[in-house]
Amino acid sequence: MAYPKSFRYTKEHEWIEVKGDLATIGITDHAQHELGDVVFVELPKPGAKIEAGKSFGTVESVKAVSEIYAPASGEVIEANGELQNKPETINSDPHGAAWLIKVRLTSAAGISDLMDASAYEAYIAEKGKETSA
Amino acid sequence: MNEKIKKASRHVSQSEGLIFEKSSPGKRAFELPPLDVPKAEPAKALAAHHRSEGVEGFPEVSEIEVIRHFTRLSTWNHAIDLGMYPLGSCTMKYNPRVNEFVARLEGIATEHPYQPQELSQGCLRILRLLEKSLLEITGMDAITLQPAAGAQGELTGLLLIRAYLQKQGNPRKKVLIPDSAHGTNPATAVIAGYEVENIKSESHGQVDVEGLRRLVTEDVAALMITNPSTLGIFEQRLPEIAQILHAKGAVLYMDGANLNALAGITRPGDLGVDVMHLNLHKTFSTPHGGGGPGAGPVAMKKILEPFRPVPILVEKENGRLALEPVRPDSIGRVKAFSSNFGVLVRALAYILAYGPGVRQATEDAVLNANYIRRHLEGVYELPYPLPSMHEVVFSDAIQKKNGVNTMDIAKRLIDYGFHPYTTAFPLIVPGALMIEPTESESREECDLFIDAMKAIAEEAATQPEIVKTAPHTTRVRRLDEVGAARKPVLRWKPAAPKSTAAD
Amino acid sequence: MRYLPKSPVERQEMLAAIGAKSIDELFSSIPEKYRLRAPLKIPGPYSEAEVIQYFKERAAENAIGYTSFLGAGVYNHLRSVVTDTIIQRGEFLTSYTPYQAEISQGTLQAIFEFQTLMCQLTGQDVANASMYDGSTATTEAVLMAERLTGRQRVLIARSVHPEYRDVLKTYAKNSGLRIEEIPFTASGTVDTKALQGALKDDVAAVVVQSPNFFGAIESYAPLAEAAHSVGAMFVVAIAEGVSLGLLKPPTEADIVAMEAQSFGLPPSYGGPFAGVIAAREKYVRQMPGRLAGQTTDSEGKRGFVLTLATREQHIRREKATSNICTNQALCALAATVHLTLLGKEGLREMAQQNLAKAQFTLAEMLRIPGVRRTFDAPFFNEFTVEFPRSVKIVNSHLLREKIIGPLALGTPYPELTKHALVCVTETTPRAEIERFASAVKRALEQPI
Amino acid sequence: MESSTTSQIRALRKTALNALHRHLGAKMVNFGGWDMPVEYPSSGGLIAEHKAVRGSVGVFDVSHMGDIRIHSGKKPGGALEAVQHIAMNDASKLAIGQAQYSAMLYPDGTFVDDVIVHRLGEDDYLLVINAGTREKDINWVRENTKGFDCVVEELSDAYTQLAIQGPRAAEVVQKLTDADLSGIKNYWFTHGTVCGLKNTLIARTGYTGEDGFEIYVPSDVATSEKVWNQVMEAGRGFGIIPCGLGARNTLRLESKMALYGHEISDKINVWEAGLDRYCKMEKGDFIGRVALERAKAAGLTRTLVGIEMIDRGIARDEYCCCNEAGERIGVVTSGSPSPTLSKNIALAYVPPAYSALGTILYVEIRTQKCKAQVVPTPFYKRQKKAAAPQVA
Repeated sequence: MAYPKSFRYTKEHEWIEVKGDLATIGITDHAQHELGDVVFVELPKPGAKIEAGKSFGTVESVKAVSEIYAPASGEVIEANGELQNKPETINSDPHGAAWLIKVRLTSAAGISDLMDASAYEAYIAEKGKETSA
Repeated sequence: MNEKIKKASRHVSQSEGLIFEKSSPGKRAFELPPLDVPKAEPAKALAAHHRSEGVEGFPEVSEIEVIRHFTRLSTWNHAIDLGMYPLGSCTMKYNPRVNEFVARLEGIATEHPYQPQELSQGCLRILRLLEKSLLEITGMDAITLQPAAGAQGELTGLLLIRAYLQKQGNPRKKVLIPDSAHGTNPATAVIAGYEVENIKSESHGQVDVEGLRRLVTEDVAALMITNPSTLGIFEQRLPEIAQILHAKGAVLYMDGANLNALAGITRPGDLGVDVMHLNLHKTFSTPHGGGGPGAGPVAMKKILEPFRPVPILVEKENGRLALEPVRPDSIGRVKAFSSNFGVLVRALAYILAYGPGVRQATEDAVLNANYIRRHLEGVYELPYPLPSMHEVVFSDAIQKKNGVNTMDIAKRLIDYGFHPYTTAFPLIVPGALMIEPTESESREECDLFIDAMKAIAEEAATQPEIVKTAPHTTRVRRLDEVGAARKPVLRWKPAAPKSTAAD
Repeated sequence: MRYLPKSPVERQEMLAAIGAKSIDELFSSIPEKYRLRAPLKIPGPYSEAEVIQYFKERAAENAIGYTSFLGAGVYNHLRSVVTDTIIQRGEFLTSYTPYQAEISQGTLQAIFEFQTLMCQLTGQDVANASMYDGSTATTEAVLMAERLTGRQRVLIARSVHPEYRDVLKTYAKNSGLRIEEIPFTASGTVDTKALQGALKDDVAAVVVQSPNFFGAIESYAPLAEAAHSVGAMFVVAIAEGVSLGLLKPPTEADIVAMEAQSFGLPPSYGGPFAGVIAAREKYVRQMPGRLAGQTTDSEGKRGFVLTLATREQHIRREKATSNICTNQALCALAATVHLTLLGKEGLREMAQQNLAKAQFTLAEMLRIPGVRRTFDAPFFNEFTVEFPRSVKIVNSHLLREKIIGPLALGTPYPELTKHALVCVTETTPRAEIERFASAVKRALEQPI
Repeated sequence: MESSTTSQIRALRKTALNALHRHLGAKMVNFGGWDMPVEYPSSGGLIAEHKAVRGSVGVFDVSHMGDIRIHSGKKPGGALEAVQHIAMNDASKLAIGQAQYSAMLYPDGTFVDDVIVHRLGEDDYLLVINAGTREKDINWVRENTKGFDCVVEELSDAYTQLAIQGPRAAEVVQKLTDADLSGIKNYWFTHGTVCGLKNTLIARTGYTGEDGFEIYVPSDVATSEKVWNQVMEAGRGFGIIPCGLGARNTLRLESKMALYGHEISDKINVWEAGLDRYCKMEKGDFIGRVALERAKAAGLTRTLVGIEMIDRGIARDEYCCCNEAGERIGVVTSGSPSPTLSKNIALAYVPPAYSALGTILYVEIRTQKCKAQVVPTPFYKRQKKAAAPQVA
């Protein structure tokens, strides 16, 4: 699956798309792949504050739980309720329908330091080598 | 070779529904003797609390149906009684039947925890003898038999440590736990109010003593160590590790899950351990029963004795025994009533049957593990080559090349009539095969197991599909765990009547 | 040794195969100086006959031949031999936790049936595969409420079993939970006024037991309402499950913690029993312990697996909902078989007999001069009475007549020194009840 | 081995050595339309021939085997693409001078035929196919390589193919050639002068589970008989004897090598046949791949196992296998007494539930149900690291 150019990516495999002071956050195709079939997602409620680098939720497969780390700081304005009933969307459309939360950013600081699509692809390719080695 | 591979069992596949699906109003499987006092009027006696109908949905079946139902279900289980059950770190040994018999004796099973202690001396003397025996086996000074299982024993142990440090003014913050530890260790530490700091094993899978030296500060309350480790390897520098902790006023906790490798050979107390729990359903043969009941006594050194949970078993004048409910420094109660007494009875029956001969059981357990290791080394990769004690851990590295992983091999083992070994644990071994035969396996059974493992390795190399799609002989094939977790169905519900389906 | 399937020759041959000269070589990793030389000083080895002999002798030192009027969380009910026959089948007795679903379907389906029975009994949506006992189940229910509300203040009725409260306090000590106790009224039930006074929006849970420790039946509705009014969880503990054959289930509760000992498990001097946690479906992901779920296999056949395992210690480690691993599976199976035998009618009839005997016993007691009923709330098979003199003295007289008298409430409740908790079940014959009554009468007539 | 399928519509086909076989007093049979020696009573018959190959050396006339050459047209790589498309193993892994066991599949993942693919040169491959399926195979290859830039020619009749098999085979063949055979690993080949014939293909391949060579010489009767006689001469010191298709069958059976129409056919797919390791799903698309993906997901319904008779009796092709309950659950594909093991062995298809080693089965032999058990295969494995490819 292609990694949208308009996104920025974290080393923990979250993506963030910024439009003005609003941002949408999700996990990458690589992440969902590593995780396997997603069975449950735990997300913050609207109004909750999230802090860059801190965990704001979890994604669960049958035998693993992964924390989701905030790529930036802000206030949650919407959480993707669809995922409660259809967690599998995260496997099928991680960069689209399976966005996790929309936030109003308190500061854009740090976002520019995140990886762009090509840097991220290089990054996971590199990781791939390590693990197979 | 083929002469030896005699064992291949297939699981009975009788179809059997849920008991609720057999229910029909008016059937009875149990009748009470007639009431010999005037009938009460529930509606009057209980007023608003009265439930006039019986429990909605409760089954109504006959006795033979109950017997058949559960007997059929039983045939879908593998069990120690059917064959080797080499689950690593679970010590699936023979459960002697006399233990079941004595636990059900009148005067043992029938006793009420609140009956007068002068009428409970038999129970108390059983507890006393078990205490003494376990202390002798562990080399400790004091013990509590109260915890209901290993995990609760762990909690009790950590609460003892906390109380002890508290008494000295500072409960401290951290508990150190090796990355090879059982999941209960970190979970327990948190409930006891400690932060968990994981410590890496060194290249041979042992605790990195030099690294530990650096980690042990005034903040560290204890190290929780499993010995032999979950790799089945004895922690050779345990006494030194104890010194490092003691030097900083910290305490050494030992997870006794693997005591089956040590009983009668060496004693944790002598090795410098300050407190440990024992899993009576592992080393001391009380039945696992599909996941309990267990018992998790905690043995300790003098320094921790004052903090033991109440009630405390004490000897009074002229040899009478008593349970004392109050102790100033006690951590309190961890379970209602004295203990899982029935489990303790079985454990003592096991100890009495062996006596000092328990050493022979340990030797046989270690002999079996090493025999299996010797024959499967090379066929399966051995990630940590240090000497094995009661269990041996291989990895699926060789089979991975053909896309066959430890779970596939485990499932194929079922087709050969064995229960799988423990898969994917310890976490420090990718694709682990954790094999613990216990002393209860004859050489013949070990050989059958070895042959099966070799046959599977061969299949993995030449026709992996047959392994990857295993098991083929069970009532059900691989189950959809994803579906089960996404839309949990956790109870039976009667089918909705057609009529309501419309609206 | 009869449990060890090896001959000396086989041991030698196996050592040879390994390439070890002696068995000691296999223990070479244990430093020499730490290896035991002398044999352990423990009794044995005993033959099977000797083992049985030992325990028969101990049994003889216990209360065989006495009639007991004790309950207080451990009840003596009829048990069918069928239950014991089933749970002694090796396939149930000697199997492990059903992690390998394909060869554990028997255990898994039985757990699923247990969960269903517990839901039906308690009027809740989901129940787990068992906890250690009623006391730890109650504690885990409170911890669950703490996770759900994010609050740390807990209000528990003093009429909840004293030992349940003790266990809760032990666990609470280091988890930052603050436990406060709510008094009981003259009728023996929770003091609603006191409760309302204590309720604030920092309360995680309100915990009551019903029938409570005094045998008194609580009214759930007002308590639930009060708890919910401040967003607290309403937790109901049940120590005597048989009562549910006749009593309305705690449907108002958010979490129910139950002791299943009454369902086919012998008193066994206090254990092993089986705890239960049942709750509303929406709270399932905060539930501790194992859960069996229904699913299908690759061929579409119905099967069962342990599910939602990510809550548990072996996956979530320090973030787990509880540290429980081994639970009380075999006891839960016994309860499943027992309740299946009883069925709808059997359970109701058993409950009715308990009620009838308790009513009869109370009447008998009240005919004794000086004996008064302590509380007037409705009760099931336990009630409290006040004697004109210390219960301990009365009981010591009863013992001479091979009767184990009612529980003296003085220790847990100093204000109730002369009060006793009387329990009768369907197993207490009328004749024994009458003998008990007259023995009490005589005891009270005795000069001190 | 009697193949009644081909009734005498046209005259039986003969190899260049047919007269010689008859002269040696061979017992001849119709095998897939070919008049072939099944055994040579003069040299002791099937058992003796079988033992010769296991113990020393024997020679087979396998000229009835078919040969298809595929090489590139203008565009380089066309031949490889074609081979990759029609055969399931990964030919791109072949070095020049190397061969591999492979198979051509129908779109539904069942077998057209199994083949040995030799890489003769840069863009040059030789596929050795079965006799009984020659026409079918060549048509299939022509049909399905159309889209590729390659040239397909049938060379079947151009060669007399002799198989010299057995632990001493190398020594025998070495006497006849200048090529250094010690340098040729199993499933590799070279070209050298053999019996004075330049540039002869010498392959270290076979169908017996023993070490051995297959040589390809011009198919005129004179040359063929000359080479045959020189081979016999060179092998005399080793007790070489001519071997027929009877021994060839018992040899391949002991080594669990598939025979078309028996273990593999257009009714059986790769997974069922247990040929997983010669099927390279990861190499990209090839005929049958899609169906195999699906079959994989669906799971196995039957699998090929080796069985050994416990009761007396020989399990023959097409006999039924039953379980304890007496239900028919599988069928025997090949069966015979094993001269090497002196046991009655067979290969059979059974549901995976009955595949575990040691499983007890019952073979319906006429009216009786004879007890047998699943045993490890191959029944016979030669004492050598690099074993010939087997149907696992």
